[in-house]
Amino acid sequence: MKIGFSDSQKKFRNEIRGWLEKNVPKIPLNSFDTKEGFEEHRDWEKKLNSGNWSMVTWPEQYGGRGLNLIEWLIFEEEYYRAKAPARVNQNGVFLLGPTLMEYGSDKQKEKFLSAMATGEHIWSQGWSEPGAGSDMAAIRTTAFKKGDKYIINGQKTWSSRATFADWTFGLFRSDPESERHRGLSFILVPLDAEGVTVRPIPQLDGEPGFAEIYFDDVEVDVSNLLGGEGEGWSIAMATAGFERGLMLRSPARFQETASKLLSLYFKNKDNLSGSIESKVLQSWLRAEAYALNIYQTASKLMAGKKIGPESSLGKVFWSELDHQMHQTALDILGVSSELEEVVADDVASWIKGYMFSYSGPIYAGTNEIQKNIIAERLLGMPR
Amino acid sequence: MKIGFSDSQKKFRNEIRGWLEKNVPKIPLNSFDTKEGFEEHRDWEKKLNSGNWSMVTWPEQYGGRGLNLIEWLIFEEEYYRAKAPARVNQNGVFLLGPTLMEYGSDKQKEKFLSAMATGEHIWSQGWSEPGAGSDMAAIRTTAFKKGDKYIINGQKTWSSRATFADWTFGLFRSDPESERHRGLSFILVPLDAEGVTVRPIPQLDGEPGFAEIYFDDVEVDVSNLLGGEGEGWSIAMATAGFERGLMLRSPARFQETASKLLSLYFKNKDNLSGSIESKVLQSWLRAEAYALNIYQTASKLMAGKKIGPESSLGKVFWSELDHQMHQTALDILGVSSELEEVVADDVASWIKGYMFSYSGPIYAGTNEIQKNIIAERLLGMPR
Amino acid sequence: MNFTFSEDQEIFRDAFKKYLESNVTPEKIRSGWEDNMPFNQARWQELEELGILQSNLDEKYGGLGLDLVTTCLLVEEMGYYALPEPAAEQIFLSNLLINKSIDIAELIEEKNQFIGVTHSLSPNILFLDNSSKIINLEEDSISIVSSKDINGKKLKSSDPSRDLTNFISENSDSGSLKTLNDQKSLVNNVVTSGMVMSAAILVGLSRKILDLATAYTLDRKQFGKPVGSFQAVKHMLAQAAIEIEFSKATLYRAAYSLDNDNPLQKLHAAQAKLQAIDACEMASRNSMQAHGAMGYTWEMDLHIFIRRGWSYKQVWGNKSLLENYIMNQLEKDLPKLGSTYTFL
Amino acid sequence: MNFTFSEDQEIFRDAFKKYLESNVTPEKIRSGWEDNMPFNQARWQELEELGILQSNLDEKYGGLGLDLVTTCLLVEEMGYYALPEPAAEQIFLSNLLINKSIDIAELIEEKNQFIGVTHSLSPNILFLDNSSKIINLEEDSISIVSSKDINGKKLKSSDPSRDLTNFISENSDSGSLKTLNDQKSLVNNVVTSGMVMSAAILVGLSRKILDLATAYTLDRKQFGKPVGSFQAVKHMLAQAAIEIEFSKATLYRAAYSLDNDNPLQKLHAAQAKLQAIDACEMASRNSMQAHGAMGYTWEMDLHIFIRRGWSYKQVWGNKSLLENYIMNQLEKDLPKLGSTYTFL
Repeated sequence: MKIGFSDSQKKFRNEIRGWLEKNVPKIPLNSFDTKEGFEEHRDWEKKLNSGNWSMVTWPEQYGGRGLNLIEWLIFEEEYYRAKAPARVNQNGVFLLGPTLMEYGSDKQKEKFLSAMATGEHIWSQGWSEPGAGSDMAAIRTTAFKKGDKYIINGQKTWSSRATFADWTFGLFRSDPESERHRGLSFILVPLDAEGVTVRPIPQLDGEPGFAEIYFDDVEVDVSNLLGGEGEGWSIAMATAGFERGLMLRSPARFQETASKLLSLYFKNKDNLSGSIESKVLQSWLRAEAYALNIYQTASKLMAGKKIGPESSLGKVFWSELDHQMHQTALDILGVSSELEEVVADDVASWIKGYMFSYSGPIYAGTNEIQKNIIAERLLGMPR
Repeated sequence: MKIGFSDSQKKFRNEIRGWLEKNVPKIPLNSFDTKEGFEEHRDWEKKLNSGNWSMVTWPEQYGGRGLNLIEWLIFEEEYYRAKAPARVNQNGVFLLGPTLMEYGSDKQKEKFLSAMATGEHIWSQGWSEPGAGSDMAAIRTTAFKKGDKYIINGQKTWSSRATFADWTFGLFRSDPESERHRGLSFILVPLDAEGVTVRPIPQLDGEPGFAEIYFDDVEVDVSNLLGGEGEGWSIAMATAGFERGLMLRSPARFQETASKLLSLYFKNKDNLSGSIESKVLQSWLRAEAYALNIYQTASKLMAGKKIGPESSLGKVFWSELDHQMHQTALDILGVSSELEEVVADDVASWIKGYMFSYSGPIYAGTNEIQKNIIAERLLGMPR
Repeated sequence: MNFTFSEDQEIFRDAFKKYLESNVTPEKIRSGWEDNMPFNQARWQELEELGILQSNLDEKYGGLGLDLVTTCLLVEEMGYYALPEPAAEQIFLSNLLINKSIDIAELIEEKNQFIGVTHSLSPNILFLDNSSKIINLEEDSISIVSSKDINGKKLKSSDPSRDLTNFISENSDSGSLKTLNDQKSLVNNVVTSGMVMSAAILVGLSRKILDLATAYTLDRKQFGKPVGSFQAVKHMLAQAAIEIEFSKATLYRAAYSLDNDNPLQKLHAAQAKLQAIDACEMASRNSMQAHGAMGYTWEMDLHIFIRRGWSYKQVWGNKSLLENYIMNQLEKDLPKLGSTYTFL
Repeated sequence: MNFTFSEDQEIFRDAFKKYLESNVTPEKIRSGWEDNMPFNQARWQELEELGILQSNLDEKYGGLGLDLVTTCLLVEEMGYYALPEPAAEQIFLSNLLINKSIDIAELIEEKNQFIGVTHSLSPNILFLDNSSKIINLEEDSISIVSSKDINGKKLKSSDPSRDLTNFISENSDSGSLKTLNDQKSLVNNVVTSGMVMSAAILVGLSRKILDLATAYTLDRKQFGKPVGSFQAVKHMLAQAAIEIEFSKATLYRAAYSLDNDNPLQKLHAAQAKLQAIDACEMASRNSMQAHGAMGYTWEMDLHIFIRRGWSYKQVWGNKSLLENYIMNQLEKDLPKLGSTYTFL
């Protein structure tokens, strides 16, 4: 065990810190769930890419920096420290990108990877379907082959970013006779194709973080099939792996929130009660505990160990923490906490974050499902 | 709605207060789970009875005072305020007594009621059996009739007070062909009968709060059958009713604990953190909320309304509260909190209460079962 | 001692509930939001005609002179249906001021028009455009201002049913209509009343939020079974039911103490509000969870009620203020509180 | 950055675990209780022979000179098996004092004998009869007393594995063997070490308490199914597993910071202890609940471990002390803490 950063890691930290200090917009961008904000965030992706910072974990051969997990954590710490914009293309960079590298043809890599890195193609994901919920194998949207086309019919839902995105990827049933997770194919679909209708789903904050996508005899070229026909399920499982999940839930995010909460607490301390103090302290403790756990896990992964159902432990932990932190902040803000546009004390962003935090225990497998997994697969309890 | 006490209620309060001030032993009795303490508590029951205070809720015709629920709550408040001894014969006074009055023959009433009131007969309860747990209909201990005797064979467990008690009551399977809750009879058994073996079950505190009772061809006279043969289940259900449950879990008990906890907190306040403050405050709030709820419920019952599964709400509430209060007290006591015999700051009694509090969420139907009942029977969710 | 509601109280409550059931539907609330007019003047008129607005107003001012326990029940239902109009505020704040101060009563001619009340615990003016006057409470003084004379800036609340204005200044020409001094005790009384009012709204909201969840989980299926048949879902809603149950009697005692000028009324009010906050937080969190991703959408009605909870837990006493107040009182008066003093 | 254990660390830990598995069984612990002799001299001898007692002692004193991360792993296992002998104290308190102070080292001839350490955070003397000397830490002074020279009164702990004595006075004739002044920094170091030690024990205990519950719920049936197949039971144990998982890395960082004299070592230690307390409370409560009434009996082994948790959460820093310490540090140093300062 040797915990602490090497000289080269420190140097890397300084490099990204320097670049971000120069380049992060001084005025926060509009939310990427608005048309205007979406384009601002697309520009930011382009800017990141100009410094070769948009896909740092990609191998160098694909134009990335080939960062390992520890370097990625450092990158994230600096990214949040600099209050840099959220990543509008995370579906592409972290989920589809690595999948393409593993399963894509040379032609597909050429067509999609650099357009993804520059923000030219912003991707949405098309996993869920109405009625399927957390049960992803219940997919009913079909993509039947007809000549050199797939004809797609059906509906996807909870598709993040789909309102303004350019493309979506997901699983489609290509074998009409198949059931459950057999006979599914992984297909890339341009959202401007004829027959595609995107219906935004406004969230608690009024913005369409998700959308439904309707496919009505949508034709896509067979060259948009990723991997072999009927192999979609195993490709999708690889996409949902732990390392990529981690990249979407960096500990730095929660640590920054905890620090902000503590500042808010100390500023108002004289009027605050013991229950608030206690929750503020717990926020700090747990954000640190999460970060330390992730560093430990990253070290294990780098040492060649595998992480399986353990990732469920983290999902429950960070999602409850995130909700608790935001609720506590609003309790400190008191009568101001309902004022959606107030910039002082970051009220507006605490409210937005609070609304978003309600979704943490639900998305990517509800916490109830995660606890079942923990009990059954880690503790060996009966199904 | 008129909340507040009438003149006669106030007068009653003063009466019991006066009597208790004169008669409650200055030095706390030994635990009734020791031989010595058991006899001390038996004497206390006798003393209570001498002032006509041992069975205040019994009708006057049976030598009680016929207190209504509100008066009972006042009685309890004064009883806890005076730190009077715990009721060693609560199985008798609150559970069997009222059952006898309703279902017993004149002869049975004569034989048992006054011996119960004076503490001559201390009763244990014999509901549970090994393997039956919370599923009371799974009773297997048999009592088959042979002439004018029942021959009892089998085993009861978790029988409270049984280690030193004189009698037990419970359900026995009198019909060999029967299943579940049919064919059960309610029988009273002297624990000094031949063939009865009592094996104490030491608890966390090392004392035998419960015991197992083994019956090996135990003969009891048929006159010990309560109600008709095979009617045991419905009689037992009446015994387990809400009003009697309430008498075992008086809100005054929890309010006194909360007050004690607050005193302890204020005494040590300067060294204590926000989480402790918060828990202390919650204890107060919840003890009061429980008391107010019980007064409201008592008023409803007195107005002729029925209480059904609602009582499950209270069970979960008070048992969690009780554990929380004791744990918080120990956290305030810090390094002293492990010292089992220290009298200062009531350390010894906080420890004992803490150990006991672990059983609250388990006995009388686990809190998990209570929550099922709440969901299914109050909220109408599917089984 | 009779801690039950009278038949009259229940009849009045149930009649009002019936009115709300058909007149304050989620659709109607949403249409107020869409038109940017959450305050529906016609509905306000109806509330007046039903006697709700004047329910606790003294009879000498044309009111019904009802007690605050009865009106507390009405306000609980306003919470349950998320009534956007500030009828609760009219009853528990403005009517109380009118009833208790002849100086204020004299100034208010039209007692059926909404009169906003502000105080540091609820500083933003609610529905300025729909109110005739604003009563501003300071620590020990009270000033009454014509709503036309107020310069303010509209604020956006996370609850679109709340039309808020930041109080910037009074119009310098006209100034206050009147300022009353030495009003500490009356101000304190209004604050206590505000606590009870917001507690009642939170209890009503919590009940509704739980009802929405149980209904949803009966309907919605996952892995081939209704979501509500999973033990985890049952238990999260049972836990909310428990919190709600134990907030009720505390609330009614507080209303009773307020109505009877009990010396402990503020302590009782603070306890009621805190218990109601806990109930509403638990109900909101668990109900949202039981709804899964749907609960999080704008199209489900759940958020209409959850949003109001966010606001009402903060105004008229938030967690820190209530907790600090209670702890101070307990430290001062512990020997005279507790089991033998639950009711005075 | 490599936050994994070396192969050597794991081999040593696993070997020790094997020893504990067969030599510190619940039966053996109970027999120590029954004989009123929880400290088993033969086992202490074995711990010495295995090198455990001297694991972190400097090589110049005949120790193995191991780092505190490795010994932290050993202590975690001592918690897991509820080892009654104070080997953890010997390693994290007495050996640390010997290693860091030549004055103390000189006075202690037989470094394999137990040396008790007292301080206001752990004032009662552990195993006085089995110790050769007692080191008493004051705020900035340290005195060493021969254990024979101490007058004390036996205390009964709720954990029968803890033989405690109240320190009443030193025997007036002989007095201390030595008193060292200006020792504030060393005392502080021992306190930090005590926090890490007790955290490690709590983490080990928590793991064991959870293991007992999962085993029990697999075995035990209710309503015809294993108790462990009920979702409520699964979730209560899953919740405990989560708390335990997130106490581990915090603990190892604290041990590492202590070993490397990190300026933030006390903050890291306090965080580790607090997280471990939370884990142990959750594990104890939920495991007890999963056991049903059985868990509450003397005959089940569960309470052997739960009791130790009650004691170790209080000594060497309890909740209030730790929380207050952390909050003060955060208030002072917040800008230099947080995500970019997780590791110095």
